[in-house]
Amino acid sequence: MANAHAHEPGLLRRYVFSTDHKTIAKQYLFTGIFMGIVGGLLAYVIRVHLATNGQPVPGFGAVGPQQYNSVVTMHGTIMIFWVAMPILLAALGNFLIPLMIGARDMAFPRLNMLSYWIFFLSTVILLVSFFVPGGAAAGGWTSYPPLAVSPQYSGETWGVALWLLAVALEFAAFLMGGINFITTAINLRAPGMRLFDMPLMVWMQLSASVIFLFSVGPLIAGAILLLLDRVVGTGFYDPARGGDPVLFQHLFWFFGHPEVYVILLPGLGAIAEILPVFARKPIFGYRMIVYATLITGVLSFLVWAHHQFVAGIDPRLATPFSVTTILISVPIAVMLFAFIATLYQGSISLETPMLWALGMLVVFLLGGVTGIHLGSAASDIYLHDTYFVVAHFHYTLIPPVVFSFFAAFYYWYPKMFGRRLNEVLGHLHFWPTLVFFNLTFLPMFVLGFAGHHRRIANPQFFEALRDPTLVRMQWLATVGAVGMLVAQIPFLVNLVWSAWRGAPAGENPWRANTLEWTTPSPPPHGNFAGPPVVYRGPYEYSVPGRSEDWWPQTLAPERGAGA
Amino acid sequence: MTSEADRPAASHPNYVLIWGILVSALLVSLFLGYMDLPVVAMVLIFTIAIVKAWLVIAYYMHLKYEPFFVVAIVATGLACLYFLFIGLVPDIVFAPSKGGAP
Amino acid sequence: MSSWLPEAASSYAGDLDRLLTLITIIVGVWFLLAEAVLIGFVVRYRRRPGRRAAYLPATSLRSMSFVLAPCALILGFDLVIDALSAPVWEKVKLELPPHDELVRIQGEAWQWRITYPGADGRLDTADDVQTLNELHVPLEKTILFELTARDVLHSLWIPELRLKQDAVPGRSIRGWFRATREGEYAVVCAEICGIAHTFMAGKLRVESEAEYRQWLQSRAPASAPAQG
Amino acid sequence: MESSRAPASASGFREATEVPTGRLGLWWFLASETVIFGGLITSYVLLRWRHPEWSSEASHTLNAAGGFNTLVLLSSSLTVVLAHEAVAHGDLPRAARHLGVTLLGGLVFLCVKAFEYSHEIAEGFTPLTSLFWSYYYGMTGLHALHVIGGMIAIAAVALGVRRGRDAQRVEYVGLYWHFVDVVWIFLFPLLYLAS
Repeated sequence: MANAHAHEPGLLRRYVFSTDHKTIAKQYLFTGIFMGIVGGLLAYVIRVHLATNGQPVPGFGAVGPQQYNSVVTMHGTIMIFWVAMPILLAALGNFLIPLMIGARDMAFPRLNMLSYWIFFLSTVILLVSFFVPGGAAAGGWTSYPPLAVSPQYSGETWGVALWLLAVALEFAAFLMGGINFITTAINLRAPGMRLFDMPLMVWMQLSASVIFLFSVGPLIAGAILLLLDRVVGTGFYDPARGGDPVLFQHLFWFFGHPEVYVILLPGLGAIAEILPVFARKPIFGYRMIVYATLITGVLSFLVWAHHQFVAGIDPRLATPFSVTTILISVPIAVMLFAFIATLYQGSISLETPMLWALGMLVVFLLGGVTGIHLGSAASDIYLHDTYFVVAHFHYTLIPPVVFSFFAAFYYWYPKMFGRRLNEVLGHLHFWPTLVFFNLTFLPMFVLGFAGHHRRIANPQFFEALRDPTLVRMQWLATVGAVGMLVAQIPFLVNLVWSAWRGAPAGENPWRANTLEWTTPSPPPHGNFAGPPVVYRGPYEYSVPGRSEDWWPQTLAPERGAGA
Repeated sequence: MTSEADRPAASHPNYVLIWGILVSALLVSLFLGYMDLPVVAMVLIFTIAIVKAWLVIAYYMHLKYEPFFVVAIVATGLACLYFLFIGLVPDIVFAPSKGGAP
Repeated sequence: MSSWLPEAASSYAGDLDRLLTLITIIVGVWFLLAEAVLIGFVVRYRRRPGRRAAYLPATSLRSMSFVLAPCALILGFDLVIDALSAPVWEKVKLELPPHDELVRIQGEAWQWRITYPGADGRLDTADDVQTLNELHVPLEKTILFELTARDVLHSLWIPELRLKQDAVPGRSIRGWFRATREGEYAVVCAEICGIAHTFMAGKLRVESEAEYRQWLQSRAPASAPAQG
Repeated sequence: MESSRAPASASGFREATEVPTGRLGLWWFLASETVIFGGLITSYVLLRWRHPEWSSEASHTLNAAGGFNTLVLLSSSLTVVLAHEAVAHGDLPRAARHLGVTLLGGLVFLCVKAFEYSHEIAEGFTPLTSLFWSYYYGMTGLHALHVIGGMIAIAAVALGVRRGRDAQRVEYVGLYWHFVDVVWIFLFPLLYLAS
């Protein structure tokens, strides 16, 4: 297997400043997992603070009201921008897109390397902002002005400026990554691979990158204006000088809602790859899912104001946005039902990747349906900014970020690291996480219906919230949160133990059809010896007339045999 | 080095001629700027701006000779801005009421 | 589910609770159906030796209808929910019925400043009554409020009245409610507004007309002009 | 199963569509820049519509200087497309010269801009004077940064072309420069003529 590069790159070149998409994927992966631990610890602080009614949190100390706002803000910011996007979009996308379409590497390898290091710089700036005087940003992960630009009320000094700088750099990194993903998927497909022969994971990464690219622009403009307001003192969002705080809300949510589909779609892509392999059955309605993804992408640009029904926008705007928001549940339902239909008459084996994938579907359904409560404008009057919203977006974000990611991680770990993860530890990781996740967030629906508003440091201050049932719900949620964190320990053990002691993976441990399983594990630099030639779609499982129940894309059709 | 073979022969419009059109359009809009017909001048000025932009994009950037999906990239960007503009007009331009204590 | 909602104390609370219950039922049924089918398939089609999976790629429209038909039903239910939700939204947020009392509520960094027009019925006059965090309204009267904010975003949130409206600096947003049950209710801020956002809590007192007039009288400024 | 049609590009990648990978990537980059400048211009237009009184403030912008700058950018668009044409005919030295003239155009643009800023600040219109001036300095400032970025890119490509390397980059840096020119084509009437 002639290595394309004659010279062997030095250690620094191969591991730190590498332009190999697989190494960059691992860099994003480990940064994302590290930030996931940081975000998880912040969640621990929030939950224990709320359950013990403001007692000092063991391991963190007392949490004042300003600190609480800062911890909540940074928990949200880190989990969405520094965990969800790196691990789902950058890690899986970088590793899988070239391998799945038969390319040697990304279209612009140096740009890809630059994107990680700009992302790394943004991570450093964000972590530094915890320790600057005045603490980190404290205006909510949405950092609405005027609070974001008035330190006298938010209590921070350098926090928001650093936060804006870190988020702007992170956007720049993901724009570079996005351009790489789109150009690679469009232009570097192996001979014979038409667009409709691409695995759904590539379709989802492509759509997510396109949606991100087109939605982030106005927010970058808005964030520049917000940074100028905060640092220079201009009045872009200051009503006294003619500005309008609602303008930033619009610019933010024009990006915000497409952003949650940027996070969801790669999660659904992982599910679309895993279900057929473990049910040994073609995905149900490949083209239907592709069209549903494209419709979801377009609709996601028409729904943003459902975050602002009661935020002071013109009430007449609410009805059209309420209709489009509820309509977007249809293409998502098409995809979810297609995944469920894939299991019909399948031959399902419940190894860890499949467990996580099915867990994602089971949990995400509740997230999807509770979106209707918030999508219909009238019921949003009551539920907006309550714990119902907190429960809803955790039920729609954690399934892709945790469940789909772990499904993808357990599924592609053998290909990435050449060894298999331990199944027992995998099951030991899945079941407690599923149980404790539901224990954490189901009570929040009850809190939401009771009218418990969000982002408050001590709910017991309010007489109505001292109701014993509500206090018990907060306590249950905390037990769930701590349990969910502890349930990640088997994963970390598995991650480290299998890297050295896991069973060798071989080229195709799961007997799957897609191109990445035709390369050695881990694939060498340059992935394929010569460009692989593709003869069929990626989901030809249990084809009648074939002895084996799978049919790799690169296997030439034998003349005469029942091709 | 990508050869020009994959570009249709008519891809060499007379660049200097187009430059001439652009400059004259600029002079017209400058002249309109000094007239004090507020509405008419504005409509004409922005039409000229769009024409100038189209000339640069179509001929200088060769978008006219690109396949459809490249044109679609630019069009999608403009469509997103159009959605944003339409969604914001009732709320930012005609804010429900600008009263209230300062 | 409706047992978790606080007691309804305003005229449109009933509409909102019915809508919430109806959405929960429609959505709940679909949720349980989907979960049942999903878990049913997983249990029913576990891998058994000798039994191969079926080759059902569903490329034809007929086979896709196995999924598209239920989704068309979902589209129908979505339109029903839209049709149910729109009139409630118009009633609560768009229509402004003729009001009996007028009050201006201003969210400030961590308190609600409430201004009553006083005897002459007009705001910004000498006899205005101004209180902090104390909103008194007569029972069964339509109250029109002008909501604004002085510094940062706040959100007027009275769970029992099912009333929530963000206060935006630079905008004076008008809304209405009619209290239908006497009692004291918390008036909290639902939009993060800084350090003491969690301590921002006012009190709404719904009382009879007489008690309301008497309270208003007791707070009328003797002669001092209403400040700011 | 069609065989690969387009020739493999310089970096040994096979192109599935007839658009070279570099140009396709650049068009996506220009799309992301379009929505960034577009977001800024949309906000400005919305507020301009809301505050008709801004047109009196806008009359203090120097139409002549703005007009001249538009002429400079249009001409530098011409020279950069001539550079691309020179590359198509294989005449790299001529392409390098055209790129040099384009750089000169960028420099003139920045000098006129600097003069305008100093003139306006001398008359007391700073970014903090009013919201119109904040937008004026914000938009023209961000555009000027993109002009500087473009000039750095053109200089780098010109050096490479003079040594006969990476001539296809002339087209890519030309496309970016045309984009900067198109943004100015819209900024000019919005900020200068609309008064």
